[in-house]
Amino acid sequence: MNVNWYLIVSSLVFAIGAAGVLTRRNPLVILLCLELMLNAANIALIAFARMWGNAEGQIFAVIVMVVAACEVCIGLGLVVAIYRRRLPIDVDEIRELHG
Amino acid sequence: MNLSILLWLPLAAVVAGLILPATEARFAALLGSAAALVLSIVLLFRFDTGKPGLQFVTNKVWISELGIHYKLGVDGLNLFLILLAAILFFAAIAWTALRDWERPRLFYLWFGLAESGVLGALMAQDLALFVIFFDLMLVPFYFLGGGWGDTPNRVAAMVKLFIYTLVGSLLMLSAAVATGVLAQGPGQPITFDLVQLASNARRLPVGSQEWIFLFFAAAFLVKMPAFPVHGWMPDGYKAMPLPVLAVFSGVLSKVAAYGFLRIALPLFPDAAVHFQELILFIALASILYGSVLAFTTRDTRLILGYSSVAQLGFITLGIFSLQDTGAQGALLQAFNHGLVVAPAFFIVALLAARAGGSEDLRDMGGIAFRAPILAVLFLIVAFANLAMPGSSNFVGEFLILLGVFNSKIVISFVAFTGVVLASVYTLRLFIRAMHNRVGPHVESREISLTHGLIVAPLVALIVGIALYPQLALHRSQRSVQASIREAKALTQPAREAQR
Amino acid sequence: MQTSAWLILIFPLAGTLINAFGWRVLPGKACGWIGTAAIGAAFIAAVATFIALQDRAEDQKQVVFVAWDYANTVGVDGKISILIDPLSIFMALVVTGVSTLIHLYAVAYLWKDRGYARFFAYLNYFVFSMLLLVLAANFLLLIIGWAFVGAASYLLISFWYRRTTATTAGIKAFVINVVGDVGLVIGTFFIFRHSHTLDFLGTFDSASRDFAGHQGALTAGLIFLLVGAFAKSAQVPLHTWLPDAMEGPTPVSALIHAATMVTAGVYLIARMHPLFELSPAAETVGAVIGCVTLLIAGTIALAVTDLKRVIAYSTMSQIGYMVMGVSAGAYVAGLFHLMTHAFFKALLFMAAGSVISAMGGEQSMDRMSGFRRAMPFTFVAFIVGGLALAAVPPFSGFFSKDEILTDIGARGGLWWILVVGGYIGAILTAIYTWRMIFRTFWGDPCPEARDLEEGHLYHPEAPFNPSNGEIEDNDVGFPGPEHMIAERSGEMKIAMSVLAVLAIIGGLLQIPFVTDALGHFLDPTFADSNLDLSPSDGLVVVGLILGAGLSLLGIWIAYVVWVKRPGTSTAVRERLHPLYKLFVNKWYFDELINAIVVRPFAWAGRFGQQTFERVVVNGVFVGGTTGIVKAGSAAARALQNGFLRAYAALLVLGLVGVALYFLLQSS
Amino acid sequence: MMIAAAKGPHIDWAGISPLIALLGGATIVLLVGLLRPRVVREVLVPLLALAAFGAAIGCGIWQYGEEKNLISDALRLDGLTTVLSFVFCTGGAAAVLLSWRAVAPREAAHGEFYALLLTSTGGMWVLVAAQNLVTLFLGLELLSIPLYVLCATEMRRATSLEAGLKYLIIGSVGSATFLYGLAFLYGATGSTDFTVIARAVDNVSTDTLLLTGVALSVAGLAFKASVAPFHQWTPDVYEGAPTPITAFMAVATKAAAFGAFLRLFDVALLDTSADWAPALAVLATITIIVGNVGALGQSSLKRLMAWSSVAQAGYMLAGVVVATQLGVKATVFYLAVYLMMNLAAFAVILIRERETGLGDDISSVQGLGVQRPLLAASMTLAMLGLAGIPATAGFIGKFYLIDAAIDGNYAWLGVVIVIGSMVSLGYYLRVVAAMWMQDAPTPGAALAATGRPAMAGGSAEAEAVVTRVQPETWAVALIFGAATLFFGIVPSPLFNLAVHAGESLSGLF
Repeated sequence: MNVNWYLIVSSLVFAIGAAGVLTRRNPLVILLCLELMLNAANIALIAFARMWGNAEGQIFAVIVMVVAACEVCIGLGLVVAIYRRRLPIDVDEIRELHG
Repeated sequence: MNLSILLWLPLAAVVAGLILPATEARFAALLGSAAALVLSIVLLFRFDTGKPGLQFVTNKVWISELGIHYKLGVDGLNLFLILLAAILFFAAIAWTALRDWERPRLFYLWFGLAESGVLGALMAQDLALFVIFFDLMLVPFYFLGGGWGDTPNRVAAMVKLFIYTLVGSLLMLSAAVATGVLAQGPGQPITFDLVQLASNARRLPVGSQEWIFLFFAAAFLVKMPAFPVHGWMPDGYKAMPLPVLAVFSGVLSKVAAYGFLRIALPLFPDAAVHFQELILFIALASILYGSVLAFTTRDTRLILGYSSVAQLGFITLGIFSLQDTGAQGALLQAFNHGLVVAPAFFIVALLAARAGGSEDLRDMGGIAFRAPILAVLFLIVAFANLAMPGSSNFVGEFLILLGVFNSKIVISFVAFTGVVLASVYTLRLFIRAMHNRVGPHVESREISLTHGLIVAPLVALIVGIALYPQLALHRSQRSVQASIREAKALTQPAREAQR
Repeated sequence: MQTSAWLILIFPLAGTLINAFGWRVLPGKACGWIGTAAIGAAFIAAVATFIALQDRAEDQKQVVFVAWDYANTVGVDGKISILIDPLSIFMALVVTGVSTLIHLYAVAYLWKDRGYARFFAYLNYFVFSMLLLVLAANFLLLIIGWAFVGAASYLLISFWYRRTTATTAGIKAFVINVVGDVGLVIGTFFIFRHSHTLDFLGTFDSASRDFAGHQGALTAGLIFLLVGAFAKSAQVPLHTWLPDAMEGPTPVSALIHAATMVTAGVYLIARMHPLFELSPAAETVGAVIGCVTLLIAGTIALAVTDLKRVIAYSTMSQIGYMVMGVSAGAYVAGLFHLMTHAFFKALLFMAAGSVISAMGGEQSMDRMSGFRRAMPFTFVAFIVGGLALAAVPPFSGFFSKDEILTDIGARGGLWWILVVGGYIGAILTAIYTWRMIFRTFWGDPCPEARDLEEGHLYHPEAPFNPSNGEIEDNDVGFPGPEHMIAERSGEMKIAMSVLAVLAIIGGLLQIPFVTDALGHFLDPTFADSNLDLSPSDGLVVVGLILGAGLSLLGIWIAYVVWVKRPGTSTAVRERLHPLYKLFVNKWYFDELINAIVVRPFAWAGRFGQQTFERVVVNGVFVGGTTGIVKAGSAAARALQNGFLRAYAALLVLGLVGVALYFLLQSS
Repeated sequence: MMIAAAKGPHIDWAGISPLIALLGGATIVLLVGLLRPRVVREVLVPLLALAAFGAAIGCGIWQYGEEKNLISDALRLDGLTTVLSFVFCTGGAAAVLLSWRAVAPREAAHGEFYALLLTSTGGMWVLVAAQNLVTLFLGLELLSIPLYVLCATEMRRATSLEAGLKYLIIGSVGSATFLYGLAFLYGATGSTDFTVIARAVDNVSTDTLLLTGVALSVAGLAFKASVAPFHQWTPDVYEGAPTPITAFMAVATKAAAFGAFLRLFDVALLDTSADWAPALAVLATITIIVGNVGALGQSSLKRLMAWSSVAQAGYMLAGVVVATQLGVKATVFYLAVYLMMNLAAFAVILIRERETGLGDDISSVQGLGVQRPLLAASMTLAMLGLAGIPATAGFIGKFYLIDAAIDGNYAWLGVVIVIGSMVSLGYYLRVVAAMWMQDAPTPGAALAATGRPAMAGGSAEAEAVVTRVQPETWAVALIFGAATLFFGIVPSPLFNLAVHAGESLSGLF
């Protein structure tokens, strides 16, 4: 079977995720877009695993899911902390550090 | 005798001085530099003129992985420069010891470090070691100038000086590493030992030899300073305390000139010949520009500063005449100029003290009448500085110009105008400070005994070496010839063709 | 002989050091007497050496003594070595002899001046340097002595250093002398390049071989040597310092700027004669310049009114004779004139000094007149000097000048042009000399003269600088009430009378057909000379008669113009106004040099100071680089704007860039 | 057969003992942190954390010289791993000392704080030890995620949170890219094991898939090592994070990232070096320039250090570029040196934050030479060392890097390094000048002069200015300052470590 289609899909997903990170201002949405990027990688991994017919890619994918979950948790935690500090939930407003 | 002792003694003394009470710190520094002076004089007498190559060699592996050796040695090239450094540092420290400085321990710590750094750069016989000391010796002056300097903008000035001169030195660092790596033979370990490098350097492809040489030249020319890379000089000179300036101008610039003889010519002869004209023109420009500015500016420090630009121009000229006479004269001149410029700066300090703190020529004048001794000392220094025949400076200049005359006659003719201009600006300085009507705020005082005891011996040295320059020439001859042999050999056929 | 030879140098040096270190302790006139004694001793040593030399065989009369290696390295053989031969001894005798007398004069003349000890230290130092110059046995030492006399003359010219005029004159003299030194050095280089030795005798011996193929180098070298000689001997165009040098005390003018230092150039040419004879071109240059100088100086001397400057210009012109002579090969004649000139010119200066101090420091002849009765002694001295200078037989100047001209004449050909110039100069000499004498001593006495006749010596209440009239800012400068004149001081009288006698009888050494003492004595030095200038008897006779006639004519003209028909001079001045302007402005040499040398350098200096440093050295090199770096810094920090998404964007961009690079690699 | 498959791999407990020490330490600290007594939380917990770091180092020393694959080749214990583990464990220990009195652990409970520190260090160990794409990614994340939290631990300070968020988001983008790159590598070579990949690449070295993978993974690692143009998070996060954490990030994260660099590129992708070396060289140049010019004229010391760390990353990248053992040695050596200089500097910054009300503004160190000569001395040594002035370890390190660069036919990169150092003098000297050549400002005036309120270190509103001496911080400052000088004069011990690390990558020569 031809792996290219899977790759195209995954790269599309990756691009969409990246675009989301660049365009959206709400941290939560950005986190979601990050998920997209990671999962794009997962698609690629699974596809390659099929192509090579070995399990390593799939294992990799599983682990990635776990990691992704952790990342998002942290993200959410931070967002909450920011919210509790009455700071704007908008990455463009949060720019005291610059220069 | 062990050179390490001479090298580290000044530093050790001041470090020990850290435990002394602040008011006593100066004596530690004095002691250290005095001991160094004594040792260097011993060195002078123990030096065996007949023996070729290095003497009193200390050679230990320092960093084997990088092939850096802790190798010190003395030969005709650095013998007298070491002596010069020891003398000037002792004089300068003695001078500073006459007044109180804030944070004296630190002040003298830097002074001691400076002396050790300079001595190290002069003694080092390992390229990497030389580079290390060459950069290191600059650091104390940055702190001395920035911390205890005279002008309000001293920090900026010293930063400028430091970065400007280090630009050259860092380029030299990369060039030095390149030399070591590229000269490294297949299978054999990397080394920076100058003697081995001199034999390996033939392996360097001419192309890389040239950029390496240019980097070294940049380092040395900036440190001298030579026109047009003297931008750091005016501000830096104004900023530094005068005794510090005396050693800075007296010794550090000579280390640069020495670097040409010790490193650039023996290691990269092809490049040296290839860039001979270029360097000669820079030297020539330095002579003319320095002289002309020296007789225009009214700031006494800068008169001396620009005059040293010119003098260093002569020294470079001599080295790159690639003639025995020229190089020999250059080395002698390096010693002489150091010996002359230091007391000159001391005297400027005295003049400023008498002109109500101003170092402007217009505020001076007529001191000679009530300060005849000071006037005489100054007169001798002035005559030596303008290289009047009979002074050792003249012998130096004579040999330099003879060398240039034999290799590049036209350049030597232009250089002679520098000789005339030197007499103009030096006498101008002397007359405007000592003669004519008394300046508005001048109160003429005779030089005080303590100051006299520092300046007079230096002047006596000037007279002494003037009577018997052979003392230095005799000892340096062999090493100088060795250092320029390669390059000279390369120029010979060219000139035979001209004939 | 070796000891006595070295003693010639050591005594003056010792005098210098004693005076220099003892300046505070030595009482009264001690400094003066020490200085005089030192030079006297040197004279005796010279005489001793002279005698010792006379005992040697003809071919043994060139001896070199080496003290120690000076700069003996990499093929350069610089030694401290002196050459004793008739020429150097002759010079040493003249120098020490005249110097002794002038020291004696100065003992009184400078008495009570604030710089008494300093003066004698300097003066001894000068004599030492001069002797070093004439005794040097190699180029290096010659150059050293050469520069030392320059330095000494600088020190003595600006001796009254509170006067800006004095310091300016001093630096001018020094710098021009340095130009001379440079010429000397370059000349040495040219010669050394082929002779490979700095030693005189060594160079001369092998000269014909060394320069066989290098005529050009030799000529170039000699011409540069001549530059040195001209600068020292005040020949055109390097003469402008000499008139200003009159700022110095009168004994200085007498010693340095008349008798000794300025004749160094003549000595140099005589010393280098083996080389000059190999290069006719150089000879010609020397002779022509000498001739030109003697004419120009003569004309200027007609116009200027400053007493000492007149004598100074006459010195220039007389040295012109000497230079012309020795360049043309009339060595003995030239040196002979050097000696006689030393006598009568020193005498004239002393007399002038006496007059000037009688005027209380005033030097302008416009203010002087009628000192004839007031200062009989000085008057006589002046007359003697004047006659000698004007070359009236049988005074010394007559024979020496005459010999120069006839000898040159003997070379025939175009050299005759120079001889004619010489004779024109002779008339001028007579005229300006006696103009000076008539204006100073004839006519009805000026106030100062009248004071003197009434028996008290005029002196201004406040000491002032005669050249610009500004009041001295303290008691440095011309001594106040204690100043001396010849009439009143034994020392001055003795010195002057001795010189007067010498000026009269000095000629006896070389009287055509009668004596040839000097020529015979100097013969060993010039034995190797290939051209023998023995003018035919007829020529000599004609020359004698012509010379005597011309000088008497000149004196008569002067008498007519300035005594018999006063006002003629002004009439002439009106008639030939442009010429007068030219003369009185010294042919505009100062302005010329100022325009082509001094101004450009000063301009370059200002340009560098005000523009180049700022724009290039600090602007482009420092400011430029720092500017670039700062700009980069600004850019980097502008990108660092704190917008999270901007960071992400840049990240992705970088990503794309890297990816593109690799993809290009892959294809 | 099924049984055989299910049978877990053999585990060399000795080999992974350092990792166990770290993670086990984390667990213990976490649990102990739950205890009530104040002394336990404020004294015992940090001590335990220190102990854990000590244990990790100890295990490293025990395993020093071992060269073996662990857990069915997922990890590799060799010189590189051990030596770098020393580096970031030392960094961690120093961070513990610096946090002793800090606000951060008090706001996020002590247990968690130190546990996260230890976990992150564990992640670094995994990262440098990893020789499998999976473990590589795992290590990276295990390193990063706790750091995201640690950056935000001063929850009452907005900038701390901002730093955390920025780091999280940009970092996640970075790791996502990295992951994507790893996926491509796997796709191109069919294995996640470095040795297999290494064998695979040499015949597919111009394969698009592979090169894309390389590109993406370069970007990912470059991000962690804060190599331009992936550096932008660095200044903001360094400034916003609590100073102890900044110090930790500066020294430890960099060490880990370069460890991964070396392992991935000099083992797995060695045969494609012709492809990636020029790219990395260009990146290094850009980084050196951007970092140095960015640091000029910064008034916040932590920000200044951040930019300088960017520049330093550029220097170290040169060691990776040349793909020689010499390069590895030079990089490792520099990492060790860099640790000392940075810790000394950050310790001083921290002390001044607490002593003066000026935060990390440069004015906080003005007049330090008079007030605290020793501190000023070690700060000076750190600055001169970072600038590469002789007689400091920094000079030797730079010398070594240039040596490696020229030896690897990248002479021009060596020149770029020295040019970078020239520019860097511009800001390092500024700090030195402030310490020795300017007088201490009067607090009020200084506050007015420096715009931002004193927050960088302890949040001002929470805590009064600490004036009492802080022995542990002083110790860090002085020890590492002295070390900078000492190893500048006697560098041999460091060289032994570096050589040990370098020779463990046997593929190179």
